[in-house]
Amino acid sequence: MKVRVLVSFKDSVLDPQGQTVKNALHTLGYKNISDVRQGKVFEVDITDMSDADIEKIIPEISNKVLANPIIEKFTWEILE
Amino acid sequence: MKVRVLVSFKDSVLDPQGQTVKNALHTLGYKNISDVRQGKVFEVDITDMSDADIEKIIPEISNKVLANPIIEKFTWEILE
Amino acid sequence: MIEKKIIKEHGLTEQEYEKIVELIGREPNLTELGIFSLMWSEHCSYKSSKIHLKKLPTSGENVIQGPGENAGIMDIGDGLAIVFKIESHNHPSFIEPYQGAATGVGGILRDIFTMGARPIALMDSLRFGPLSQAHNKSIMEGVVSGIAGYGNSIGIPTVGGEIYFNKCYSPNPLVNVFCIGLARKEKIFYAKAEGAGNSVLYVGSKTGRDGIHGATMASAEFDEDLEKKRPNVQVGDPFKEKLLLEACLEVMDKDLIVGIQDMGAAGLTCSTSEMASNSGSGIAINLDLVPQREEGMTPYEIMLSESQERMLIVAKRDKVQAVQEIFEKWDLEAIHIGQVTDGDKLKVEANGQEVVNIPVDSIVNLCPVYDRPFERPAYLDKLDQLDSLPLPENLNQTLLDLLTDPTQADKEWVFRQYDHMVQTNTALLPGADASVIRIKGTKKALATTLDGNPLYSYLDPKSGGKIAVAEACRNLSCVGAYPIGVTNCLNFGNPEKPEIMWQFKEIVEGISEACLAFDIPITGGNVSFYNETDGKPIHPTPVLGIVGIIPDLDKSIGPGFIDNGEAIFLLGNNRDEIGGTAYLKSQFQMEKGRPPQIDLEEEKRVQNLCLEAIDDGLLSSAHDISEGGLALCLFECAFLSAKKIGCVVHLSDNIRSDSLLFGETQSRILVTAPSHHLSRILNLAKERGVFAKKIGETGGAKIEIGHQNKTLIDLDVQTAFQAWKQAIPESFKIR
Amino acid sequence: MKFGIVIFPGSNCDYDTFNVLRDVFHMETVFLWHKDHNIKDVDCIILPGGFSYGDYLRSGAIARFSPLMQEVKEFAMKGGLVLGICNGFQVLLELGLLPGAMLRNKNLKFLCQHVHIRIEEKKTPFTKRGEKGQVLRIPIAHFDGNYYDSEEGIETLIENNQIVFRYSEHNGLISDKGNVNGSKESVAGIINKAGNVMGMMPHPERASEAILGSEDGKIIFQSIIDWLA
Ligand SMILES: Nc1ncnc2c1ncn2[C@@H]1O[C@H](COP(=O)(O)OP(=O)(O)O)[C@@H](O)[C@H]1O
Ligand SMILES: [Mg+2]
Repeated sequence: MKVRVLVSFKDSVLDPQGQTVKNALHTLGYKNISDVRQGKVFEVDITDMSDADIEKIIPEISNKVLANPIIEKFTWEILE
Repeated sequence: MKVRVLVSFKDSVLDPQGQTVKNALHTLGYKNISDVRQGKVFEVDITDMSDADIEKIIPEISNKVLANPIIEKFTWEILE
Repeated sequence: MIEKKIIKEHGLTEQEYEKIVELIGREPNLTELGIFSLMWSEHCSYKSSKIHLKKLPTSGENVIQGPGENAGIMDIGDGLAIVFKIESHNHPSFIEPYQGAATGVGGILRDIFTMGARPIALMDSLRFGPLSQAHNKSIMEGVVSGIAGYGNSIGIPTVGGEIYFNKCYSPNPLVNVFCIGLARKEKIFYAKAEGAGNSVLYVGSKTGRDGIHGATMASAEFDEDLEKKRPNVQVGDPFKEKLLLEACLEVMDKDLIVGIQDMGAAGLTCSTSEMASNSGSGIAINLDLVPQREEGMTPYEIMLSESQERMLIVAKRDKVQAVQEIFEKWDLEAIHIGQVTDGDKLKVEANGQEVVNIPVDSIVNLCPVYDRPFERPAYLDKLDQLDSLPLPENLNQTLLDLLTDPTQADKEWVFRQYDHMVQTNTALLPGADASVIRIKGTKKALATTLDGNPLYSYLDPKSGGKIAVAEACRNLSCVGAYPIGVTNCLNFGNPEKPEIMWQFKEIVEGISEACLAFDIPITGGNVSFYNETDGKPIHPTPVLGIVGIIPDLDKSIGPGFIDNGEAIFLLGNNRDEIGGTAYLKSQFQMEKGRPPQIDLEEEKRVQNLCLEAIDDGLLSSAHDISEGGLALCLFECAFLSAKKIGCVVHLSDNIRSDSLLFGETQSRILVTAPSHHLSRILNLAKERGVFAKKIGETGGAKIEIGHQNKTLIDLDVQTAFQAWKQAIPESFKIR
Repeated sequence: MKFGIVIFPGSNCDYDTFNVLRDVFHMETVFLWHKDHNIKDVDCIILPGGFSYGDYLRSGAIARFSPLMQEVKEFAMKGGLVLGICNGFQVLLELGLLPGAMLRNKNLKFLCQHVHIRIEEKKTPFTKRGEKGQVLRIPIAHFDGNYYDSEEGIETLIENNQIVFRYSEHNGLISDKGNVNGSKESVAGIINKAGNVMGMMPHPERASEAILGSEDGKIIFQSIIDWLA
């Protein structure tokens, strides 16, 4: 089973990386790009686990390891 | 319009960050996690642009800016 | 009408609230209350520490600016001034180690360049809980990479620092960061808002809802409610800071501004009101003009936000455009948000309405000052006696245990993550007693060091304070630097507890006494209270940052053995003092006993002798004896020698062998010299009234320490070196 | 003979490099601002170390779009000497003037320390003063110095003798131990096929004065000066 976890800064937290990318795109002439936010993506392979357990474990590892809940939020989806 | 671009290492490139996360998860007892790969995600807001233009522009900025094609690959999807 | 509950949530007492009402002649509105709560917090007002800090000596002929500004300033000749300060970022680092430490670096850098100085070096003093616990490891990993991430990126070398491990810092770490900058004397700037009608400019990052209540948080003890209180921790943007640094230094260099102040803790509130108050003027700003990162921010939020990488500038009326052009060059905006006014008020407008109108003095200067009760803690009565301890059977093993205790072990794992060489001035790499930074264009160099032994301070606060100063100076003496100025960071528990207040008072008195003895002024510092977790305070932890001058860099020496066959001298006396040592802690898990006592006059004689001998070119190396005692000192001299040279040493003192090897008697320096300097050194020592003795010779691949007719230590340098070097990396390998 | 040092907003070894060229080698040296289109008739361009744009996206990724970089590219195409140090090397990779890419150091930590590098090619404008096999002691200070290219890319580099420096042990031995950051083929510095554009991760400007602990870096600057003379 493959799960994708997306981690990004909470909306109220400054995202200097995204801002820098946005500025670069503007300099290159892509003026229609009004905002960029940068985050992390984890593709996690899991073997031998029930769907119910996955439902439980993914938020758990996201909170503990993949994301820092103080400044980051996460979403996840099962890929296959 | 919001577009999500996912950038990750090509399969041929080692991903030590992903490995470190995997090891950390194993230490915490999540033994069923057989692999982790880490990449970047960009959420790009675009205003006033036709779908056709977006189809053209996203691969362009991904190749030029968001990803380095020597080591990275990307996929993208329109979110809304 | 403001409810009592809200007053309490703002960390203000009812009496304090009444005083506010009296000062402004009416009830404050919520935004005004927020402003008072920030500016009257412990962190910003020093209300509990002020009366004690007054005892510190702060004047001296080279002092250009003592405490009271963003940083201290001292004249170092050649038309140059140094600007330096230390700050704590303990609480933010506890909550989010990486960003907390990173923004700590950002903050101290702004304190330095806001005065017109280009930062030339950073140092960090860190305290963590034992690495045997996973969460302490991850805090340390985060803190170190946060400091690296910020400092490296801006290009300020982190040239040194210190780290102690003790369970009292688990999980509340201490992160103190020191910065020193160099300015031309005629280009120093202050936080001034002079000249009614002059423009108030906002520069740097946009304002977001970051760390609202950060300053009040730094003044509240942590408890189990932490989860709920968890604020929005700031994320640092070092690239923005680099732009800000370059742009600010450029407008200052071109003489376009009247005054400048960083927005650190208490952001816009603190910078506007302090600048006005410093100049006896008023200030008026319009919040609608403040660049905002988020929509719908209230005046309360904008005034209290602690977003990083922002500065406030007061520009000469006719120079605003010139200022804006320079900021534009650096891809930043300088936005006019208000002006200096006659009168004495901070006036804030938003959406066409006046939302704040209070006298600047009331927020900046009229916070109540407390003489909090103090009382000698009861724990001290139990610590004084040491029952007779068994002598370790295998002293080689005892030594290896001491060497591999993370507090004594090699810190390369940490400092190689820091760019310590950028700016190409680092003449002595991290790992030595002090850091040496040359001043290009002169023969001179600066030496800097951070010091503070928390164990001594816990067991005997006054001695702890004195020794922290003495040891820092001793570190400077060892590289041939004359101490000139001091900054200090005082980390303590809850000052509302009489025992904590007592520790504080004692330590400040100790520091004061030592600074007077060395005739070095304190030019600034920082106090961090409320370092407690679930009611358990940390050991009182003063961290002294002392700066010295090396008149001729070519004469400076380091701690490592230079050559085989050189004579090893001990300057100073060995005494039987074993209390409070690293040895007791490592061998017997004891934090007990009377720590070493110090005679400041004796200390000065030893240091002066060392300085004189270096100046006369007599010495090859010098290293001070501190944690781990004489034995550890010898091993460090071998480890820090390029060729890993060993030595043979013989001691004859009538002292119990463990105490002789590992005792931490003060006022001792181990030096080496070519043998033909022997008589000159001994004569000089005699003339200067210092006990000095040749105790051995360098050479070989082993370290052998004999005592009377026994061999106490006989160890291969390489074996010990590898153990010392690997200790910290190993503990990070185990997950 | 004139040297130009590029300043990006986040460069931080610009003055260090300038000082060495001016004070140690007494060369005429000017700064080139990233927003300008003017390379001021220099004979050699140096892209210094630092964090050109905070290195937020990837090291050197955004710097390559600076107006000045188009001029640098043209200068290089015409055979002008270009040296990229550390972040400058990363910019040259992103710019496509040199092949390959940088990954994070193998231990995932920033590394600042003296390392040993072995001169692999003497016949370049940047190393002619050295000897093949000579070991230099020079500091590194980077997070992303783990050189990567595809198998074919690496083969091409080797075939064309484009690897100029390799990380080694103090005695010149190429080994995993000496390869501090995990680079493919222990690559510490490479040159383009035409032989006028070189990138290296170690900082020669930090090893050009005795007081800083090593003068081995002088070989690189002296070679350029000899070449241009
Ligand atoms: N332990 C101390 N010793 C001497 N001066 C101190 C100490 N703590 C704080 N100060 C001084 O009090 C003033 C206010 O400090 P602080 O609020 O930390 O300044 P800022 O936040 O602007 O950096 C500073 O001038 C500082 O140097
Ligand atoms: Mg300040």
